[in-house]
Amino acid sequence: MSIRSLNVPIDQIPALVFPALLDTLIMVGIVMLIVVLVGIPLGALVHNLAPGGLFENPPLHTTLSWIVSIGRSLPFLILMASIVPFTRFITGTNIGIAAAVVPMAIAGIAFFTRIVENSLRGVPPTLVRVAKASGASPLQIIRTAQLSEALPSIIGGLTINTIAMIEYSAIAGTIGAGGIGYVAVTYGYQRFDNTVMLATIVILVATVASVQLIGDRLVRLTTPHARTQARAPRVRRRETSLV
Amino acid sequence: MSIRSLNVPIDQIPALVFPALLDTLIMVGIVMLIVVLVGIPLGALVHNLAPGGLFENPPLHTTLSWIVSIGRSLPFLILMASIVPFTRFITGTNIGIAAAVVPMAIAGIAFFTRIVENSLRGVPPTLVRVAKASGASPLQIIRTAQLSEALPSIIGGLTINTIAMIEYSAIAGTIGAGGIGYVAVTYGYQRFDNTVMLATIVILVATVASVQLIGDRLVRLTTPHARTQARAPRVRRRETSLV
Amino acid sequence: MISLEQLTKVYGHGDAQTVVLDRLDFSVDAGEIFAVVGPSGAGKSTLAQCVNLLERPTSGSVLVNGENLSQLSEKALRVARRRIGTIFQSDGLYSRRTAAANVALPLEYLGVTAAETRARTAELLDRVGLSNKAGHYPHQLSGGQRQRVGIARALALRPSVLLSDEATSGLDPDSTRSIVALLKELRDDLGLSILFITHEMDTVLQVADSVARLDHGRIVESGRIVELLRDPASGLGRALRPARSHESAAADATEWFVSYTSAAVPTDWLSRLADQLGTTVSLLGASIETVDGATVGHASIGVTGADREHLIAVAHSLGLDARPEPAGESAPAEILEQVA
Amino acid sequence: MISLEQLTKVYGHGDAQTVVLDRLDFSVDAGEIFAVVGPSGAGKSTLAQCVNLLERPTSGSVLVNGENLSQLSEKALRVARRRIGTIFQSDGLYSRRTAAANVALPLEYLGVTAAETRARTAELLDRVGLSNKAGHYPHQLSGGQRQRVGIARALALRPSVLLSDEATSGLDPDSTRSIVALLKELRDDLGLSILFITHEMDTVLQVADSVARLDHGRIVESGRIVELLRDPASGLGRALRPARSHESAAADATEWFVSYTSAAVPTDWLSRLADQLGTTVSLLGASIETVDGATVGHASIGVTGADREHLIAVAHSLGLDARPEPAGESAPAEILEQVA
Amino acid sequence: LNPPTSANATEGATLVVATAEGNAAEQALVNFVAEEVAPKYGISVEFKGLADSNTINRAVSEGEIAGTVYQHKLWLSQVLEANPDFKETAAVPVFRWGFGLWSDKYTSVDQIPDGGTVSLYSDPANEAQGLWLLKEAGLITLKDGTTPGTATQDDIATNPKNLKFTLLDFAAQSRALPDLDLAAGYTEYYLAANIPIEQQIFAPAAPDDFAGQLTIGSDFADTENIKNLVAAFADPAVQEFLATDPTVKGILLPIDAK
Ligand SMILES: Nc1ncnc2c1ncn2[C@@H]1O[C@H](COP(=O)(O)OP(=O)(O)OP(=O)(O)O)[C@@H](O)[C@H]1O
Ligand SMILES: Nc1ncnc2c1ncn2[C@@H]1O[C@H](COP(=O)(O)OP(=O)(O)OP(=O)(O)O)[C@@H](O)[C@H]1O
Ligand SMILES: [Mg+2]
Ligand SMILES: [Mg+2]
Repeated sequence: MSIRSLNVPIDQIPALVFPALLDTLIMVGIVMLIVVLVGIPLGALVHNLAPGGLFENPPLHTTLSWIVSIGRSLPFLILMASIVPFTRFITGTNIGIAAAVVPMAIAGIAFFTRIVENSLRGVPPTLVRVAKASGASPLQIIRTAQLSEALPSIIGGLTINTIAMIEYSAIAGTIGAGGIGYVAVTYGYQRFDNTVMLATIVILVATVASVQLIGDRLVRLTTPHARTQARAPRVRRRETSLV
Repeated sequence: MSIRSLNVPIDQIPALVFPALLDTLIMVGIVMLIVVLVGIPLGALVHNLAPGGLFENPPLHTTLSWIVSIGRSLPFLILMASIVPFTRFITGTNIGIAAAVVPMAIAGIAFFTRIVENSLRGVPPTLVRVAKASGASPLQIIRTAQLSEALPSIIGGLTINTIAMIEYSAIAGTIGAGGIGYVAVTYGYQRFDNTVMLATIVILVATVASVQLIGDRLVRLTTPHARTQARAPRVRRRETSLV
Repeated sequence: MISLEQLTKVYGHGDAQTVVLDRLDFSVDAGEIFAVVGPSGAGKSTLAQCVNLLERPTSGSVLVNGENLSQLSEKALRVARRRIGTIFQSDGLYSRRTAAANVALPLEYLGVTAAETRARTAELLDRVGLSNKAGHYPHQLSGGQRQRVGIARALALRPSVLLSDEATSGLDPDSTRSIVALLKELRDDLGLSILFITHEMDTVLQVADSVARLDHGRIVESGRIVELLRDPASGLGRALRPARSHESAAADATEWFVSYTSAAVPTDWLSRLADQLGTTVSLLGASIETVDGATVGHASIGVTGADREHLIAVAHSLGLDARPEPAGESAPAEILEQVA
Repeated sequence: MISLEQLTKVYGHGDAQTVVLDRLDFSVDAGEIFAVVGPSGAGKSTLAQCVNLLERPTSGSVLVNGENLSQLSEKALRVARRRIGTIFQSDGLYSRRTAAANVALPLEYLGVTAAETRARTAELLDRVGLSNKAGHYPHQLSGGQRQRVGIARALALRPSVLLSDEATSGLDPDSTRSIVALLKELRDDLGLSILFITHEMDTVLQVADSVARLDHGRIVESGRIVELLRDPASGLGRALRPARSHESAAADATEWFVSYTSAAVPTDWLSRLADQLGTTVSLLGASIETVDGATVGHASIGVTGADREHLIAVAHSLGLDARPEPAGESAPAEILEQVA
Repeated sequence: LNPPTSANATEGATLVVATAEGNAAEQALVNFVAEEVAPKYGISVEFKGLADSNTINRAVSEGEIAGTVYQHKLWLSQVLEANPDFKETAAVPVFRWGFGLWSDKYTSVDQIPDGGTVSLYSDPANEAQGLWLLKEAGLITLKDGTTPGTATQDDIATNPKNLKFTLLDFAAQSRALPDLDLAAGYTEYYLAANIPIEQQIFAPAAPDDFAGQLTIGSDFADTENIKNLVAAFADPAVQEFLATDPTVKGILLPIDAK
């Protein structure tokens, strides 16, 4: 009996791994789009319902905070299983990328809501006062004084969140969504195929490190004092080389 | 054929669920202790090796950032498998709580490093200048100007991290560590035992919401302007009731 | 127009309770510049923040342009606040916006078109002398420049009421003069009421019609500038034009502190005084100027051998208040007292 | 002791390059209080930050107490900075520490015992008048109170050099006087060198031995206070004691601006002038005081029918500089100019 | 740091037998042996659930636990091939798993439409068993020489209905049945999911290769404890239990079931 035959030949690894990477990118991309679109307003809402917020309302805050906590409580597999009917209602199926996106988005939104909330807490209260004094509506305050000033921190949190979602996508693989993490688990881990394991690990590390790199750069770009600071030496170096 | 017989009888659920909850609390507690002890210095180091940091050193920063990214890249199952020899070296076993703590701590440290890094970025640069002008050593700057001022944000991140670790503990359950998340997955998810599923979900939600509540309260307690603000109305209400 | 009725603000609670504003009553008319001075911690900033309801008064009411702000709906309050410009003591700039974008903020909130916003922002920055810093971020601006961005922002919506909390405190005298001139011009053109909080007495003289001194949350003295300056019993008047240290009189002479109390002091009062007393009068120190066209001031003089009552009477006839100056009361002694 | 050699600081790069400090040379001796004034954005704060190397100078060197700071190791620099107190223009308080804990910060860094820290902190807070605010957090303090916490913190380590960037700018005159007295006392007791950045000319007169005017990163004028005040050609001297607006002379009289240029101006110069010219002299406005014991000042006078040359000569013999005052040059006109 | 001595070599020590914790039936079997059979052989046996198969095999090999019944020979040989440091032996076949083709939409294999979606389990051995089942049902043919335990999708010779394959985990597959045309899966996961046995539309007896084996650590095969453990699992009472006990009926089949 040939065990070797179970292992993926090296020359077929790219054909296995790259479509999976693409699946992951698509899955995580769609999920993060939804997460940002829903998580930012939700995070801002939770923050502003809390004591000291714009619409301070302790009972409503507690309720909403519990709902978010539920989204964060369930192990991802359980979350997926619990919302099977909902997922089928939304996407018409329970397998594949479309079906994976629903539970991932729910988990991601809950996560990102907390990230946004924590970032908004860091905005100096004076800026909200300035906005109020300038005649801003609550939505304008949230947009300009809170979200905009917290943007670098939110982007930093988004980076953390995106990487967590890449991990979730590996679990979502169990419902047939595929993805690079799933290939790592089924081919590399369950089939003991060390070549696939190594290949997927390398690709995962590269993907995560790239996301981190892009995130770090965006944080720098959205922080004026970091941006101006970082630009100076680069140019100075160029000048030196011209001389 | 009786399917019911496979399900856990209601009166046995507490005996199944509460020890599991205790396991989870122990596991996550130990992990978070390690995560905080290692993640805070590591996060501060990564932050201060970055451009604009105290020990600005781009090559070292890139290297360290990649290492942290590796810790965040691997699906948790794969991470657990990859570090088997290391886990055995540290704990002498590969199953049980002790063995689960090692990969969880590694994943948690990588996560928390990013959280700390993001929080430190939010500290106004002036405070570091003040510390320098006051004759602070780099360690003192990190402690008093960076970590201390970022504390509320770090605690907020710690809350997010702790809750993520509760989720990881469900996966770590696969190596015999048990825990409430694991009971939820094996009994609730794999055995379709809806009673157990519900019980574990309720307990998980309560646990997570409690962690969140404690975290929120600690954030408020460590933020002077939130603390003083929050205290006032409570007392005013008391005064009213006395009249 | 601003009017306060029994405005009270208490911070903290229980034992830690501090009454920061204590039943304040006053009003600032349309077109009036009302200065508020007072020691650090007197409650000046709190007062400003209560007027636009950024701090909720503990009791009492604030009427701005006739509206009781605390009775307005959230939305009406927002509209009312657009008629109130606020210059914050700490600049309060948005760190991720350029100087121009910070000034544009209230216009953006109001929904002004982009083109108009650009034009108005450029004009405002020009008025505060920052045209060349429009694209700078706050961390690239000096303290005074940041303060001026805050001033421009407060004026963006052409408010009818301006709350100016230490607007000129970080500014050099030339910049201060130009900001003062700008405010006066707006007052004249738009009938702006200005609550002008400052600790710079010189600036009060330059800009204000009236002034109040706040101390421990109470107005301890207030009035029109010239009247206060002409009242030798007024502490606030003395504070506005403090006596400086001066030369001592010759050994045989006595020192007198003479202050202008009427509009009719002749410019040759020194020689008239000498003539009428039949003695020599020497000028040891002086501070005499016109404020809003009225001459005010005081001088320290040395007089040899004149009769006390006679001197006071003659000075009085010249529109002056004269009182003997004990050596111990001169300015340097005051400084030492403050420190002890 | 501070001494700067060709200190230059450039912000930005390429087209956006701004020379903020341009080859500055000066020194502040031990026990000297050296004031720096200048328009907003002149580079004053940048100068202070370069002296303690919080900003790296682009070129040139800074010597503090004889050490070239930019050549020190990280550790030696830290030790050197402990001898340099810095008062920041923006207070820079730690939001999570009480006033007392903020003041204690440098002591904590140095490793002073808890008991000693407590004692010294209490003493410092008392010196700046904040004993009763020790337990307050920065957001519970007024602007001036925060500023004073910053001052106390800068003095915590009994530095030998103090960089004071607008330390008194947010303070009322009484607080300012007491801070000035405190600084002078420390100067006398400890031989403190102080670089005192301010825009308040009054405070310069109160506190400084010398003063320099910084503009566009260059020192355009500097000198000892009294000398500048006695030099009628000195712009800085005029800026320190600006001429205020004054009454107009009678129709038949001409207006003259007379300033003290020597130590020997007789106190009865007005009557002597009238006597020697044989005409009447009226006093239109005046500002005469003693600074550091020396009498300085200027006065606007109205003189009827005196010969121009003769008047100048007589004034000169009395230690005064006299020049005719064109109506158009009085202070209010200057204001309008600034605005245009 | 390794445990100095294994319980396997310690007289009177409790012998831990692990299975995948998700399999309640296997747990019931081990518990039966522990309670009813082990005392006869003078040993004490305890059940432990570990969800991850790798962890179980590693623990067996190193003597952390005494044995496991969760795998068949084919799986074990794969494991050993991939982990040369593992030392394990299949000691005795114990049971067969109930394994069949399931459908929510169709009542016989013939009705499966052209291009239908078929789910196999995502681990290789179960994927192979699924392919074998499809071959038995006449839906596909496998290339010559393909052994039932190692077949992969690459071994499919013909696929006349152009079936599409989706790999899913055990519990996910039963949950996804409404979204599938056909699934090859274990009876236990379907019964647990409240899917009626009628939806199992094809279930022939599996070949011997797929019998669940008691697997032990090779290094400990000669210890008294392990010898007794193997004997306990070989006891006829075990087969009797499998044939009659309602807890495992239909899920775990006696070794000679047809
Ligand atoms: N990071 C920076 N990038 C570019 N320009 C800067 C930066 N920091 C300061 N500047 C510019 O340098 C000049 C000097 O600033 P500085 O703060 O030293 O002025 P200052 O004399 O202290 O003014 P003020 O009296 O208003 O406090 C200003 O024009 C400012 O815009
Ligand atoms: N949140 C607060 N809790 C307790 N006390 C406060 C709070 N905010 C301000 N205070 C106190 O109220 C008093 C008035 O503060 P305010 O800022 O109005 O003073 P100010 O007159 O503007 O002083 P300055 O001239 O120094 O700016 C101060 O003594 C301050 O300590
Ligand atoms: Mg104030
Ligand atoms: Mg400055």
